[in-house]
Amino acid sequence: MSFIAKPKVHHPALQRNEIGLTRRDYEGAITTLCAGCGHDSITAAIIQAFWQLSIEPYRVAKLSGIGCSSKTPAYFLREAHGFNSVHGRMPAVASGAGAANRELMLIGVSGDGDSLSIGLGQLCHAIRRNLNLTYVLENNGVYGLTKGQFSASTDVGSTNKRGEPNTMQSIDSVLLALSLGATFVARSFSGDKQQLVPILEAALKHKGFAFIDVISPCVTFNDHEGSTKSYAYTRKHQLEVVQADFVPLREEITAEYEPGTEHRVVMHDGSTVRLRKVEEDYDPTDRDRAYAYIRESQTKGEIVTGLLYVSEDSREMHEQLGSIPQSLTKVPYRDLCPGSAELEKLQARFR
Amino acid sequence: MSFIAKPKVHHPALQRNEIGLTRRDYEGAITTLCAGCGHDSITAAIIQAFWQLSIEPYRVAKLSGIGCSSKTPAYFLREAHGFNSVHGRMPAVASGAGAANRELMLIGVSGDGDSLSIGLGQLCHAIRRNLNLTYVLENNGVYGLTKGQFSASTDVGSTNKRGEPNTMQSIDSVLLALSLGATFVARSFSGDKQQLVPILEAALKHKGFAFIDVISPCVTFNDHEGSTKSYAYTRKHQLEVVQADFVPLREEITAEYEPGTEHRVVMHDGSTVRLRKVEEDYDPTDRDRAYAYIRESQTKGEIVTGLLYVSEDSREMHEQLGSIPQSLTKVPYRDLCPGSAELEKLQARFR
Amino acid sequence: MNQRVNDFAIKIASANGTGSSSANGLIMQAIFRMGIPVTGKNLFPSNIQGLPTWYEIRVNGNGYTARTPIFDLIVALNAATFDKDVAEVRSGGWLLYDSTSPLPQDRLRSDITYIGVPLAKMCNESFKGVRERILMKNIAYAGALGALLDIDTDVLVALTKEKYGRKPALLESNQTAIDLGFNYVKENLDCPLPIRLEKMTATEESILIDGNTAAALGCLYAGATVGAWYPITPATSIMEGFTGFCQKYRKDPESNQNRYAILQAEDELAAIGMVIGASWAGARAFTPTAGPGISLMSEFLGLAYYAEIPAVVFDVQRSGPSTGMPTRTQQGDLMLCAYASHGDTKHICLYPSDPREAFEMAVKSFDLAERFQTPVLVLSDLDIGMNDWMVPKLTWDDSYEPDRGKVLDAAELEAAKSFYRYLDVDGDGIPYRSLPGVHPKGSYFTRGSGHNKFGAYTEDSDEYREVLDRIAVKVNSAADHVPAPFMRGSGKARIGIITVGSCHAACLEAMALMAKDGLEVDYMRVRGFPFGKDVEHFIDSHDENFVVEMNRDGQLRNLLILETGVAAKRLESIRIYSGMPMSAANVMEGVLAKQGVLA
Amino acid sequence: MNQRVNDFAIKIASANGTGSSSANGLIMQAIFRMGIPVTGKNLFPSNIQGLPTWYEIRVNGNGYTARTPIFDLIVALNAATFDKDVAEVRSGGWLLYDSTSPLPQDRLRSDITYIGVPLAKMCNESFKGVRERILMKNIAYAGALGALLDIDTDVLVALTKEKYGRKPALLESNQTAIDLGFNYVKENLDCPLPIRLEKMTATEESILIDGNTAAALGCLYAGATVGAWYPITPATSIMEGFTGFCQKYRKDPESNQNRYAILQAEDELAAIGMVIGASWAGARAFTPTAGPGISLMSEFLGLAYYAEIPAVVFDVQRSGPSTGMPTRTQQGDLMLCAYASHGDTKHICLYPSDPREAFEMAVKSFDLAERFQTPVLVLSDLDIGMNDWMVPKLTWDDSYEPDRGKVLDAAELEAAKSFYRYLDVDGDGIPYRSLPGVHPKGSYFTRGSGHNKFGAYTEDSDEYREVLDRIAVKVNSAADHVPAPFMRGSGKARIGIITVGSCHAACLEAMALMAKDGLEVDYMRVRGFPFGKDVEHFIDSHDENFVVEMNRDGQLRNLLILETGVAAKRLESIRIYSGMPMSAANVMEGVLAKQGVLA
Ligand SMILES: Cc1ncc(C[n+]2csc(CCOP(=O)(O)OP(=O)(O)O)c2C)c(N)n1
Ligand SMILES: Cc1ncc(C[n+]2csc(CCOP(=O)(O)OP(=O)(O)O)c2C)c(N)n1
Ligand code: SF4
Ligand code: SF4
Ligand SMILES: [Mg+2]
Ligand SMILES: [Mg+2]
Repeated sequence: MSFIAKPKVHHPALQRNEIGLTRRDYEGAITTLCAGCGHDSITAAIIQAFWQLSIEPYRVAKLSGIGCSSKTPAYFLREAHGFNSVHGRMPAVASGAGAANRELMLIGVSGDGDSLSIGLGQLCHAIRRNLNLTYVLENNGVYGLTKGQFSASTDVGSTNKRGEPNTMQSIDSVLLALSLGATFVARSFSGDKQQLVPILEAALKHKGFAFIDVISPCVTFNDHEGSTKSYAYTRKHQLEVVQADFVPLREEITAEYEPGTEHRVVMHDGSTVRLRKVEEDYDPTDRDRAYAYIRESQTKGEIVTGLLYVSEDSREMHEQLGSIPQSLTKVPYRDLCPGSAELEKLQARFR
Repeated sequence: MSFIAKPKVHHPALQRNEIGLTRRDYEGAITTLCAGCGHDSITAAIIQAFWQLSIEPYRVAKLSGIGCSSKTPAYFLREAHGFNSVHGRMPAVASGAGAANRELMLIGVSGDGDSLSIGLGQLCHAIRRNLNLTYVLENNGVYGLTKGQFSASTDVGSTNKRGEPNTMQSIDSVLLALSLGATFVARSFSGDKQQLVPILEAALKHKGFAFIDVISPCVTFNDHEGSTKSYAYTRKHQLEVVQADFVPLREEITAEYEPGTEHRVVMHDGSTVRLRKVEEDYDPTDRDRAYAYIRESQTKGEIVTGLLYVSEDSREMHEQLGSIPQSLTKVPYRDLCPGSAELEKLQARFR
Repeated sequence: MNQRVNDFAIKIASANGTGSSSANGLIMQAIFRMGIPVTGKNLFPSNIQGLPTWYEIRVNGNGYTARTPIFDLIVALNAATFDKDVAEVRSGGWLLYDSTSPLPQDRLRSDITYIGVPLAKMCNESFKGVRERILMKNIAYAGALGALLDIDTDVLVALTKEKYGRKPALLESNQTAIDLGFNYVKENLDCPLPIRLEKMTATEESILIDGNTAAALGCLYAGATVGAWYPITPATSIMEGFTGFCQKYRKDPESNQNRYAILQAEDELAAIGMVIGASWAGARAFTPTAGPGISLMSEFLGLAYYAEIPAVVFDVQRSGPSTGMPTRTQQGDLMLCAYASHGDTKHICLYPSDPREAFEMAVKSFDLAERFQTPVLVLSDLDIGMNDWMVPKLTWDDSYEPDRGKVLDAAELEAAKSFYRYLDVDGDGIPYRSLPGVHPKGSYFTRGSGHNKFGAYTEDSDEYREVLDRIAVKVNSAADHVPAPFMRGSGKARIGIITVGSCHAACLEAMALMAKDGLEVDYMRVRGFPFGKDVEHFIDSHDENFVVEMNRDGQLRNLLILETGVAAKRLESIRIYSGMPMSAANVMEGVLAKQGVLA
Repeated sequence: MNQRVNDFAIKIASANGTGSSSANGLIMQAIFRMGIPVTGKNLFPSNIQGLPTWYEIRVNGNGYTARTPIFDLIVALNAATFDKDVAEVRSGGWLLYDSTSPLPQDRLRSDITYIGVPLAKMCNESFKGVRERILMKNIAYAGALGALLDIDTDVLVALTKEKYGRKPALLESNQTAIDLGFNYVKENLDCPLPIRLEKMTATEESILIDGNTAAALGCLYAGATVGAWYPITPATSIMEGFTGFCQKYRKDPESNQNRYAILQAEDELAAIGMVIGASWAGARAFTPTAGPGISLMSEFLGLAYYAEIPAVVFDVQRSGPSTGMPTRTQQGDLMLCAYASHGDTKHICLYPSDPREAFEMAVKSFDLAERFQTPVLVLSDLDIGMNDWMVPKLTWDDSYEPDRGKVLDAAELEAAKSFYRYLDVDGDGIPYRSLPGVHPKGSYFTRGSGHNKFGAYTEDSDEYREVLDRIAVKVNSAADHVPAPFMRGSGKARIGIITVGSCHAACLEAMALMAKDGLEVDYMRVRGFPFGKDVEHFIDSHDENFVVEMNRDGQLRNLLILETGVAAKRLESIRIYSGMPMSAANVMEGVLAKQGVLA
């Protein structure tokens, strides 16, 4: 496991992916976040995942709300359209964009304030809709951009910079997503790129709402002793239960895991996610056991990470709606307008 | 002359409770809901519960959002202040009222549209805050007042009045509440007063957020799949005229049954709901087992009812805040204002 | 007594949920089919069953279809409102009641005629089952009115057949019920009444349609593919209508899959967010709502204004503030819609006056939203939206091409040297935009935070102001593109009447009536915002201007004052805001009061 | 060169998160302690670390404290903005730079003096650790400025001691850093500069305070017990301040329990809902927010207006629309706040011009909200809210009693024959209210849907209108109770200047400057909405009126036009809306441009 201290993107010999692009082609503007901010590490992982998947950047739309986390779409995929919307309402904008053009690959980035307070209703409903969106919640347990207030993911007893403890129980986004029937649920840590990148790849390939809660320490307002979202605390309490290993369609699966420890999920395009169960009795396709396991670990003070649940029969929004497979923006106007003769005809109803 | 028979609240011999009041003293205005609406049965149960608890009506504040369900606070406890606020935002108003005056006994009534769509974020945060409020979600799986749209609690496959099936998965409010750490979670049925009244009593006595999801059939707009079978003739007639505006007169649905048993309830349109009352030896203090149990029953197509979970160490909002035990409205102004001398003194900071 | 042929108004008082609207619709439609101009106003309560509901039908051979508050005949079937209903019959008029129960003798008026028809009794004898008896009682009064007013029985029969042709049992009951009422009246009463109908040919080129259905059709014809909404009275039927039309006209012929996506959002904040997302991605998208929805959409409307994203919003206005009277009409959101959101904003608004314009302006709204890359709000109201209006048939020009505005496609982007989202390339204030997923060179970052003309984040004063100034120019320039005001009159009268939306019919009628009395007025109905120069010109050309509108605070008048710069004292105000549609009498009273001639 | 004693402006350019604000505060406070009028404007970015930030300090012995855009000395520590900063020094002025790295010789101006101080070098030599070196570099320039401007070293030393007295290590570093800067300048450069300080006694009765802290104090003194909020720049520090004051002054002396409740809501919709709930239950409750929050609160504000519930909202305005520039100032919410929500609404607004008024108007807002049973919005702005202003010390009248308005207590309810919530008993438009939990006879049903004067649900036109009309009367009558406009001048000038809020200082300074040049003007600053008669009177009394404000669309001017009825052409407009506070030069330019004498 590797922890990346600084948001550095490495370019070893500017290696090219299948479509001939280097990692640099997946970068964006220079970050304006604080040095050491967990969010920047997630940005780096996102860049890596897109590069590895050889996705053409311009086919992606990246959306966010408002917050330090929500700024990050500016820092990756400069050739993709970005949309920094309003606080907490990215899921609606993403739903609209996805409704209009299902051929876009959507990635949404949000913070714990953005997702679990002002945007909680929208998040839940995007899950319910099973919008085909990879949703990255950059969870630092604090309102970064407004300078350090408690968020809804701040744990009971966790202290702010003035040392005052939070008394309200926290919302665990992963439990919430599971209870709402999310079809893809993961938790990771900004400092664990090795774990995060394959989860992101799997999420991007998932047909439906892929929810990833990433613990992402705020070095400025929530990295002190007494905080349960600090680097130190997370490192100490993180418990990886499933390791995802994303295998693209054209690549063969090389190493074999021990029998009984592996679960393979085939994505809609034929690629495979191999889930290696670090904890033997963990089953990432059983929604209820996942829930129970996380709750148990929670009481032991452990933070379970990994690709925690993936539904094998996810029906994303457009499948439910019965839409045509193309983007609605591609339907020519003449196929949309019934014309004057039909207008004349249908008005018989109104006589 | 009256066209429509309204559900009557019976007053056997006008019995008096401990504080000398009859059930009539706990009534409100005459209902304007459809004859047979489940919500009216819940109103009757609420009246019964308050009467049995011998609560002085004027000490209660009753709040709601907007919807048929949200109208019901007008129909009970006429001596209590009522607040029909805006759609989906009752939890905020209740939180403010509770913050100001913790001596008030708060009861909130909402619908599934009000609670699980527009108001979902507020509901979750009131749970998180553990506001000392009895929250009754009158769940009919439909938007009653706006005439029959799907709500977020409509099950997959359930059809609307035009026969179109819902494709989106439903939000199960009880699972949601449990996953958020609600301290009191129950589910009941409007027609089962025997079960509902004691749950309401327990909720009113609970220190913290007491969540009760009550299945409450909408006689006018609920129209589940399979309902055509036994009521074919009626339906045939009904279709046209419902669109006009005819609302049939219906008996309210009632069902009283024993703990541990399953009970099939035929809804107004002939569809069946399977209710299972928790066993007598069910342990309602284990949050995770409650969750697992509900999920299991769900997969069997059963709806578990009863007091499903109650936390034994609930700390309600004011306990968390460290407030004085009295209503803040009772603190005399002289105890709130530091006075001129102190103002002079504290300004040293600003020099 | 004087015969009043094809010129009277009746009102039916019943309770919600009893099925009277079938009967009312039947009467309306029958009159329409007789070729006689007619309108109906449904006054229904904000509940589902048991509260008072009224249906007003005005028949007017001259085609005046505004509401009139004077009723010649009232069908009083609701005990709860009986006294009020009796009081509303004009002196010399008629009251039809169910004579199954006796009239309260102590509360009767001597200047009207009571017509008893034993509706319940007859239906109880002829039908079985509570349901059918209640339902058919309503149909029976339609039959009774048929006889009293001389409704063509052939038309009634034909209509019933069309409606229930495929349900023989229902057809039979309905016909029986009509006959019961009709025959009872024929046999027991002097009929027809002096207020009665006579066939005309004035409705052949017209339809009876509600504005929400018409708006839905407009969205269909405009090529809208994404609809997002949250149910709210009185806007709900726009999306219900759109859904129905899409199910019929928007299926892929081969796969039967949808060429549209309709999202029932969790609330109005989400609905407008979806519209913005979909428009940003290149679809024509819209959301219908009412006042509370507009309030909730305010933040997002500001984003769309500043980030320059098209969005079409229908506000079917109802009586506010707050929840108000959700089933009553008003024009109370004029100011809010014009300037919604914090900071400096101004939005393009369209103001249809009837269902036909609701159709046309629905189409127009998408063209404007995409041309000007900004929200367009179409402000109709409950009266337009939910009542059936007689309007000329809708027509469509097959040469219509959607104006998608300045959108660069892949080839254009490929060919372009550079693309900057907010640059005023053409000097008209309108920048070029690109859609996601089209071309790498089109990419830019959309944000509601400070940005410069190149689309980059900025906190620099001058860069920030430059963009804001251009947007102001852009939106103001829409004044020349919104529909021009409707004008009538010689243009030389001393008095001008100015109005908006559904007050139209009442104003035109008042204008004609006043002309008869020798008072000539000119008339202007604004149809779009920002206002063009012609609006100011009209006001300037009249010594006295009356602004007629349906809100308490004179919001149209306020907009006129702010945007044309005319002095407040140049604009008298005529306001009705209690939930009822404007009537010609309201307008005349307002004008005449100021002429020293109290009406 | 001319000496400019106690009359100059300097600007410090650095990057966010480097700790420069400690140094800037130190300089400000030292000048203030020297008895010299001073103001500071902090121009910070909307991020946490690394983006450009500026601090402007204006010293003016005459007490003119408006922003001035002309800088005598700039401390340029940010390479990213270096060129821009150099360009902003007035001709003949000075630029202080860190001479650790050489100046870019090709980009220098010849008309200014460059002052090199090797800040980084000195600090690298004296301190260990990256953090300390960066932090102390900032303190070192404070020392350098001390020497250049003649800041009293005793004051500097005393301040450092006060600040770090309890942290000896920090104290030592700070003192070392100050000495490094101070001594380097003293030893290597000619000092003081011709722009310099000299002790005065003009600040003894004043304090340096930001408006948010002052507003928080106002809420404390007004007896507010419930605060609900959602964090947003620039309003956050109101609740942070209130929390701090409550922790100190609102503990039960025996139990140490809280006599207040502060709820961090999940968003602004919830925050205003909580305020409404708490006010309804009888507490004084408030919420601080900024533009986006007001947009989100719109629906609830309409409820409070129509159901007549007190609510106090602070809108610390920032640059809009949309997210805009959250760390820049503006007055862009004037229209929104006056008429927020759908339907006909109008809200009482108060407009403080500085922290002292923020304190006073915070108190006043609760009195008005409870007296008139309606929302009151206090519109401050980022400049007032987050910058330290020199204002006269706050004072408190211990005889103050909160005006709780017409609230019936248990005894009154018990004695009353009947209680109807919305009845105009006193004929002043203000009904009586009762609180929950007090007495059975006080119970009523609060609703935003149609209700009549007895508080019952209604859909009746007349009943509905009656209540709405009374509310209009009620809110308009508040015009006589909001703070009267601030007036200055003989009242006989040809020209009137009208403004609002934080433009005050710039207007007063411009007035004085123009008077010097022989152009007399009268001045009025509105302080409350709805406007009283005196506002109209002022406009009427002047041939030419200039409305000075900080938004693009002239929102104050719009309000004046709508509410006083004066003709638009009677009001010239002077507008600055790029995020910077108004300066006297802005005002003068605007006025003089119209006098044919371009400034
Ligand atoms: C409507 C609205 N309310 C408040 C704000 C202020 N605001 C900006 S970011 C933010 C919270 C950010 O927290 P989070 O989402 O956790 O992101 P982080 O900065 O911690 O990554 C808030 C409250 C806003 N921009 N809009
Ligand atoms: C902001 C807003 N949007 C929409 C509405 C319209 N509306 C009134 S009630 C309702 C839904 C009611 O459904 P539910 O809460 O389930 O109550 P029910 O009538 O089924 O008891 C809606 C959408 C509204 N009043 N306010
Ligand atoms: S404040 Fe926290 S969340 Fe924001 S950029 Fe800095 S470290 Fe990251
Ligand atoms: S519509 Fe449904 S929910 Fe509403 S009153 Fe009627 S039965 Fe009840
Ligand atoms: Mg955060
Ligand atoms: Mg419902």
